[in-house]
Amino acid sequence: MGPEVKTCSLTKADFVSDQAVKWCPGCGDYSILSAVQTALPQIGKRREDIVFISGIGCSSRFPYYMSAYGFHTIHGRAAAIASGVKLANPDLSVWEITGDGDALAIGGNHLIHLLRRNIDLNILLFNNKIYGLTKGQFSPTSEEGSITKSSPHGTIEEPFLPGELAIGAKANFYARITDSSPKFMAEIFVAAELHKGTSLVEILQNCVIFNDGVHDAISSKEHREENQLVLQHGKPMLFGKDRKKGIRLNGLKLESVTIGENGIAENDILVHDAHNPDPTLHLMLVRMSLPELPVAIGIIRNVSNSTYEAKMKNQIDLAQTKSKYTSLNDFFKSGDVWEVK
Amino acid sequence: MGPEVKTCSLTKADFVSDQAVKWCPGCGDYSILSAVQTALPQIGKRREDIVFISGIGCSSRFPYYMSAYGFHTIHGRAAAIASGVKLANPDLSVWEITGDGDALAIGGNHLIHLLRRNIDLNILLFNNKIYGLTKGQFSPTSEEGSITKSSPHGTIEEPFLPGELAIGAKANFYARITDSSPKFMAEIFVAAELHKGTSLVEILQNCVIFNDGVHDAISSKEHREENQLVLQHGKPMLFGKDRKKGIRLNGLKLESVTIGENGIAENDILVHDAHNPDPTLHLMLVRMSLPELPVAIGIIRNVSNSTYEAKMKNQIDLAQTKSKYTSLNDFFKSGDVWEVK
Amino acid sequence: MSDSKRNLEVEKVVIKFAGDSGDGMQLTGSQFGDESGWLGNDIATFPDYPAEIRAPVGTVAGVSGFQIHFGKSGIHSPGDIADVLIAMNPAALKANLKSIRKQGIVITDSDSFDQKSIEKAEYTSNPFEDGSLDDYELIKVPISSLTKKAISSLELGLDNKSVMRCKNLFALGLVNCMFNRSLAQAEKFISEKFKKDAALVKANIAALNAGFNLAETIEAIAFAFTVLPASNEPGLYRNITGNKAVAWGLMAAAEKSKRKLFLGSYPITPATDIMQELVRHKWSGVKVFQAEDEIAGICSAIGASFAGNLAVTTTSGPGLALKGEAIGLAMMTELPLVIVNVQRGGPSTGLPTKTEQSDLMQALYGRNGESPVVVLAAGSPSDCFDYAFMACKIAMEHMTPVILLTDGYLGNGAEAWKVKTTDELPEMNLSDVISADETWKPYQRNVETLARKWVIPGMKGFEHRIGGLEKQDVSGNVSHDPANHEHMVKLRAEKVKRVQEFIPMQKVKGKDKNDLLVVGWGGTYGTIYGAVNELQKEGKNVAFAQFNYIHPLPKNTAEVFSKFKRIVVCELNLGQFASYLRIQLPEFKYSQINKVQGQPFTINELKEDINNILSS
Amino acid sequence: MSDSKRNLEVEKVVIKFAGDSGDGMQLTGSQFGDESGWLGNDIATFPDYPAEIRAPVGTVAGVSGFQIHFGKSGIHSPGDIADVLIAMNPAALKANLKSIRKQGIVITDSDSFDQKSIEKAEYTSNPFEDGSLDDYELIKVPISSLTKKAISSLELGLDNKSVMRCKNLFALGLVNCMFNRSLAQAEKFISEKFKKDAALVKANIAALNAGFNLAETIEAIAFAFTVLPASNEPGLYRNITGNKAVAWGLMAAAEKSKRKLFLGSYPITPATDIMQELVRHKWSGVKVFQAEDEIAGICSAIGASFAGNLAVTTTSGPGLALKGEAIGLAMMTELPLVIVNVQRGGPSTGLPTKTEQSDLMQALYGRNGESPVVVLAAGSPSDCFDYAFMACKIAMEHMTPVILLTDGYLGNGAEAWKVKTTDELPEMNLSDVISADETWKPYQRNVETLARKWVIPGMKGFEHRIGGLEKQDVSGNVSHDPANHEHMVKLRAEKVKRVQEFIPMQKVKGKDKNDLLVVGWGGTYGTIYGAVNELQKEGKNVAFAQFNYIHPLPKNTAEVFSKFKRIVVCELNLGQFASYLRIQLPEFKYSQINKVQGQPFTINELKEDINNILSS
Ligand SMILES: Cc1ncc(C[n+]2csc(CCOP(=O)(O)OP(=O)(O)O)c2C)c(N)n1
Ligand SMILES: Cc1ncc(C[n+]2csc(CCOP(=O)(O)OP(=O)(O)O)c2C)c(N)n1
Ligand code: SF4
Ligand code: SF4
Ligand SMILES: [Mg+2]
Ligand SMILES: [Mg+2]
Repeated sequence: MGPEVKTCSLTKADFVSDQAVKWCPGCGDYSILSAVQTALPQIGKRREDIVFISGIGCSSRFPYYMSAYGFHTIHGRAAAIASGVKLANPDLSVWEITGDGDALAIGGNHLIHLLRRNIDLNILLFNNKIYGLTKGQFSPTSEEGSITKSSPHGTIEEPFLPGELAIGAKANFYARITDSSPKFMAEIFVAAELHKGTSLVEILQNCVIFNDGVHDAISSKEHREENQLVLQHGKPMLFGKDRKKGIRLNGLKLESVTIGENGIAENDILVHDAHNPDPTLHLMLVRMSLPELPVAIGIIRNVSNSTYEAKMKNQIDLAQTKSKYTSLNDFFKSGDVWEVK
Repeated sequence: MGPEVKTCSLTKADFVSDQAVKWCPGCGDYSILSAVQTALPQIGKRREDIVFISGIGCSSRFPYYMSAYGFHTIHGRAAAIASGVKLANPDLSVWEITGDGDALAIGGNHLIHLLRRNIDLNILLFNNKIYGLTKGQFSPTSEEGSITKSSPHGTIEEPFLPGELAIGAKANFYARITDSSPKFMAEIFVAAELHKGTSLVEILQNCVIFNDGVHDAISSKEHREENQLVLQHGKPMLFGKDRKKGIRLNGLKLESVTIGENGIAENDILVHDAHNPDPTLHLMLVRMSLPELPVAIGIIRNVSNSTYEAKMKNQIDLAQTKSKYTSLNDFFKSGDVWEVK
Repeated sequence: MSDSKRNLEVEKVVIKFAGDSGDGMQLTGSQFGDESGWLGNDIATFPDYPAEIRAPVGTVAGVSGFQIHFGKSGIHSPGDIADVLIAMNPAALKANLKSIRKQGIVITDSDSFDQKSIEKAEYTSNPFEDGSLDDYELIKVPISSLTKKAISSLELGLDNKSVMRCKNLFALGLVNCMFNRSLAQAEKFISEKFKKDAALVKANIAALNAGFNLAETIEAIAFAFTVLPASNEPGLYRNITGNKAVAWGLMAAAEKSKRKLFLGSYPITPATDIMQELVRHKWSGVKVFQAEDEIAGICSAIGASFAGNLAVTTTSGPGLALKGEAIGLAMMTELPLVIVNVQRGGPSTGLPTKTEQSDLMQALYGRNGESPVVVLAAGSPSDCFDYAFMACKIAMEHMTPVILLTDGYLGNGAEAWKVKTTDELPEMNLSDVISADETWKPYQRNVETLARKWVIPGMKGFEHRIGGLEKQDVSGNVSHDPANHEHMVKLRAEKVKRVQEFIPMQKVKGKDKNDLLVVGWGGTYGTIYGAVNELQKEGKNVAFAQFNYIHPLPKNTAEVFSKFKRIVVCELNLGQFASYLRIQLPEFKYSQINKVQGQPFTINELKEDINNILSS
Repeated sequence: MSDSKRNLEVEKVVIKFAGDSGDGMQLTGSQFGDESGWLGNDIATFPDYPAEIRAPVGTVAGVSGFQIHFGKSGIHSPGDIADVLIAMNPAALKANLKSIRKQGIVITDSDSFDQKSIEKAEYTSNPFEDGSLDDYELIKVPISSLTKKAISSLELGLDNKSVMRCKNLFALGLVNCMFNRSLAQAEKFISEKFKKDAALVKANIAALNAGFNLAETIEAIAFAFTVLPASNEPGLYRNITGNKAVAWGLMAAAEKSKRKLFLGSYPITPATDIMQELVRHKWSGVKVFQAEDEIAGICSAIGASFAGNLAVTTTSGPGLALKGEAIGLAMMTELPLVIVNVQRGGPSTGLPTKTEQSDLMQALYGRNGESPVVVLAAGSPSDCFDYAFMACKIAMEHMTPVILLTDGYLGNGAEAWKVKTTDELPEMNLSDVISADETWKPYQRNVETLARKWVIPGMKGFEHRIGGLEKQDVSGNVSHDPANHEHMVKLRAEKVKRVQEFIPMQKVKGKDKNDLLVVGWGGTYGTIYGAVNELQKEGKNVAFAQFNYIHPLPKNTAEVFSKFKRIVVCELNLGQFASYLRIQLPEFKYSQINKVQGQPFTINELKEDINNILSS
């Protein structure tokens, strides 16, 4: 992959702030931070035109570590605040940093509304399936049955699948990646920035303290090849050690098949079309789960649509062209006024 | 249709309260009220065991008109309050009454979390695609471009499709009906109550004052037959005046075909399976839209799953069976205590 | 701020019913007049028959009207200019519009505005579309069809003509609701009038109730009062409602400060009009974001402020409750933000269409921690323009959230506004706030205002991070240091207090050394002033201090208070400003006059209460 | 409520580092001791070497420990019982657990708790699993692997053994953060000690910082203080933290009232523990609902209350801000509801792990409209049990929301609690509230309490509707009537005021006629009492009034105040209770002693401030 991008003279080091990074040693957040710092020089924006907005959570400390404009706001509201930043100044590159609790528990409503509005923001959702900062309660993505500080008997809730919720909320860009693939992460971040409209990137992130290894079956070195289906637009959906396994559509179900077995040939394998406006297949990909199927990784959906801020600008421009007033003073004096002498 | 239900000796009139109904003459809310009053005697619950919880909006005045327990709460929070009612007393039949603004704007987060938790409530979502009570601003379901009090230049937001959002949030029961089919509405309400878990019923409701006729292409007498695909579990998806038209699956697309034309026979037509846990086809049905396709009406998804309150009860029962304490006094004295003499 | 002498016309309403001769307007009007009389009002009425005996249906010549002027007292004429017009067809509108006050309410039967009727009324264009009603509060109600629907469900077997004859009662019901009247008298009248025909009684009562319920359901609000302009101050005038004046004041502040205006808001009665007014003026460049809820409304504004816009959120009581946490964030990050709260009857959902002053404590203290913000309150509809402007000015010059309190009475009330030009408005001194040099630090402060600088994304070399955690003085880095925390808590308080140095001194109307000082704040201005004025004319030793700067109070407040033997605080709540004064200036004793009825004070009741205090 | 004489041990902490002989505990401990000294503390230390010279690694006999007792003053011994234990392996835990205070903090290197090491320490079962640590605040940190990770990223080329030798510095960093210390001294010490080996300096500093940052990141909180039980009051005792005591008090109220307990909550520091404690006791029937946010937390509780459960929500400052609108609904619908707010350092996100008393105004006034609720405040960890119980009792007997204020200091602080049996607790008189007869109306009231009845779904024949709109007196129907509104506003205020008749009179510690009355409220009880006690012993004319009933105040408050020449209000904010007293009892003058540092008062600083007032 690796889309064509403008480059500028900044380097990764230019995006490192002077603040000591304060996550637990081994936390997945480190590699995400590094991947973002790697990606930024590739998007060709100047540091002063980049803004990181976060809510509250371990992940939400992220802005402090970036040498760019940053705002560590309040729990759950990053999406709304970032929306305001972008509408105020559409020239900025705006990144929302959020956790599974921040974005999907208290902030769920802002997230779904942001997605349908399609404001051109990049959302990085650090999904460690736990509330890290408050020391280990279950989150809306914790698997049913999870034993956590607030569920000593196991949770009794069906979790959200972030991609499924997002597409249900009209998301145009959704990608899923793991914190263990630094290069691929950076690539996806660049693609998210290039996509005009809201881009949601879910990062399967490890919390070494409260939920260690929760994504191991997907992101660990040993399982990665067999358990990840890495999607690339226009490419067949192949996976496994020798890339002999693939995904086939059987009626309305996806199944995992092996090329060469049972008469399966490469052209039986689905070719990924991230640009298809119809979300049906994207949703099927989002829902694939172990052990029957590998987990879909990469850009699952990437559809072009006009952005909220562009439409807002159009209306304002049009109103200004058609306006009979050239100043407020004009306007105040217009219509029904009378003179007292 | 008409599922088998317990009946009790109550009649429709028993559910009419002594309060004057205060909606605009001709408002769609009247027929919904009447349909609920028709349905309730069929569910076999006593009046004192039925509770209506609403938020704020025209639709949310509903509880006042029902002779049952009722709570007209605050804007957007009916889902959370109703959840508390049901968890406190799972024997009650709890109905949440809400509007498109109440449920999907300010209340969006509570709605999606309620759906994934699958608490056994019935949600009646009065979708008039407008904020009625506050006199006509656009809502999260208003079509893009809608001219309203708050969008004199037309809205610039992609609306939610409530069914799509709901299924993205793990809804197990979703039905869509129109305010112009009283008998059918009552049937669906009964089915919603029979479904164990959260049941979301979206009612396409007409606001005569601020959004008159917005659903006419679907719900009006003249268009109904051609433009509605009325779904029945286990029945083929037929529609149109002579029920000669039907829905066929072509790859991953639904298409409208005519039986007898181009070699189409009745068994080319899809048969509705509301009980399929896989939501793929349900979502395709939810998304069907005019003019290419008719609009799906009826119970689109109806899947069985254990409820939150049942799982909560199980955990409590188990804890009680296993507990070493028979009373608080026991407990307070257990463990590390010491005596001062 | 507008301090000129005024011609007060408080608590008097002129309402006109107009329609075709066959529409029963005389009956409706006289019934409404009678009700007014029964309720103890002073009234004057004027029936306005068509000149021609048999003018064609639907023509201007055929319009029949009935005008009622009512009020608590002192009504001497049916009124020159009406505040409310009920127009049952286009001709009625055409015939009467010229004698309706600008910003007055025009209720029309929208069903009657078909092409044919519009032409019959000799309109060349549809008045709903050609902008000719822009200056009125237009309420379009499909009265005919709603009347029909209300009656048809009763299945009385009446013919269409009889049904249509009931639509005047629909109109009567609607107006009754707007003026807070019960339908008992009207129902009695109907039962009496149609006693021979039970079906007609039922039909008319159904129409009456349908109209009443409609008004309640759609939260139709009667405007509050009218203040006529001072005849002695020359200039250009226009009528303006408080909500519109807020919107215009915000626009003026944006132009004056050369900042883009951003509004993040969620609809709520009675504040929605501000958003609806602003969104009409995209030509001015304003960005209006209708958010998914109040929290997103304020948070989007905080984001816009961080990015350099003049950011505003508008709401009413329950919405302000939801914004508390976010106001704390804006306070902590010291970002400029204007929060307009149009108070309504509380608590909880309360009385959404009524007025009250009961959000003061919430505005001052409704947040966690020590979280001071500036609080202002407008005193009249046209004041709303000036205080909205000032709220923006203070927010940006002092880098602080500012809460502007108005109320339903001000927001929906209209008065004549002496048109301002932007040149007359105070300058905004933002050059210091929005510039930075190498020595800059995120929490470095202006020595006079203690404001930090408004360094925004896009400014090269000043990249920095802010947030809601406690910050180190000057650097703005996160700090858990105990002494720094106390220092910052006091610094934020002091910064708000410093606003005192930049606002006008508190004035007193009347002798500034006297027996009794009547204190009021915000929207009760007109009535209290009227009452004190009358008392002064009667020779009573009273003066009046109207507070618009609430937090901080004007610097000389203690000095002003010290000149009076007694102080009485009048407000539409249980005594919130009095409580606040007891906190701020505990050295004085305060008496209270309170009313919590969802209604403004009346001059008479105030005079009575003040007289009681004077003679006690 | 627990009024017995107490042995106060405030502001003194005993901390013990323990590990294998090779783990460097002596060095860590003495460094921490030195830092304490540098910071001006009084200290006493006790190095606790292994008895055997070469005991096998990992055995109890090989454990090396270092105990430090530090405090502002008056430290005379290294302490008998430790408040905090850092155990680097199972043997260190085994050897020291018996001398750790119950509810004390136990920090372990969880990496070292493998099967083999557990056996070496002669444990028969895994102490993490067998419940033997249930009575401690256990913090499991994988110290070894985190140290390794922190250092390995530096690529210093150190061998594994050298890396592992740094883990004591990780522990030191962690503890330094918990006690609010900067790392400067420790870093200096490391640089000095390893000055010959730059790699070791880097490695040790990295470990030190990693430990510090971990503690900050996971919001590890040092307990606040310890109060030992009165030795003269016989009975059964146990240690309890304030948060646990709240949970148990709620459970007791549920059992006593025979109502099911429902908690709707969302995690937030420092209140989360209450939820986490309750959810462990499903055996008691409690229903714990971890909601999607604070609003859903309180709203689910309101629903549960409507359906007849004893409903509670727990939170801290920013969460309380979010709950304002819903509290208004509970107040308007007059449903019982308990809101526990564990105050933390504000404003905004502020200082989440620190303590403060700055949510008082928010609790009293943080809602739209006139919206009175009952406000209580607990004074000590064990008090939390009693006031949680009382909050439930008042909520249900008076049909009102009750806000219980505690704070981080109380919530995480522990003290000995004299175990209560449910028989000793006050009765709950709910029989009147939960019954109804034919004459029943939804807003009919008990003549004494003014409480309406708690008629719940399931009760046949009493179906009714409530809501947030203003209601007609008695019937509870929606009403826009002006006079009714004022009547209801006053009635709701009066209902809350009536609670005065059911709570204890305000007491004074010391002579009830005196020179200076020191007033405190909530969690500062222990310290203020300690300071006043010492002053009294020194012969000063001071007395102390501790307020736990905030709104309404005890009936005799004015009378109590009137006996003193001067009143000084001490609190951890800028003067919120003082402000409230100025509103409630404006006839008195109040001085203030305030501290806003995220820290409790110390006895010495209070004594000094009070002495200053006495001599002024
Ligand atoms: C209004 C409010 N409610 C609750 C909290 C407490 N809180 C802070 S972060 C958090 C959840 C963190 O989880 P997540 O978003 O998944 O982030 P992580 O720490 O796992 O990266 C909670 C509950 C808060 N700070 N503010
Ligand atoms: C906290 C709060 N915010 C806003 C409002 C104002 N408000 C009342 S109902 C409503 C929207 C109503 O729309 P909808 O839910 O679609 O119901 P409808 O009236 O159309 O039936 C709004 C914005 C309020 N009452 N409370
Ligand atoms: S608690 Fe978990 S998510 Fe938070 S910094 Fe530590 S490892 Fe990362
Ligand atoms: S405004 Fe619309 S939704 Fe509301 S009652 Fe009237 S017709 Fe119905
Ligand atoms: Mg998380
Ligand atoms: Mg609606």
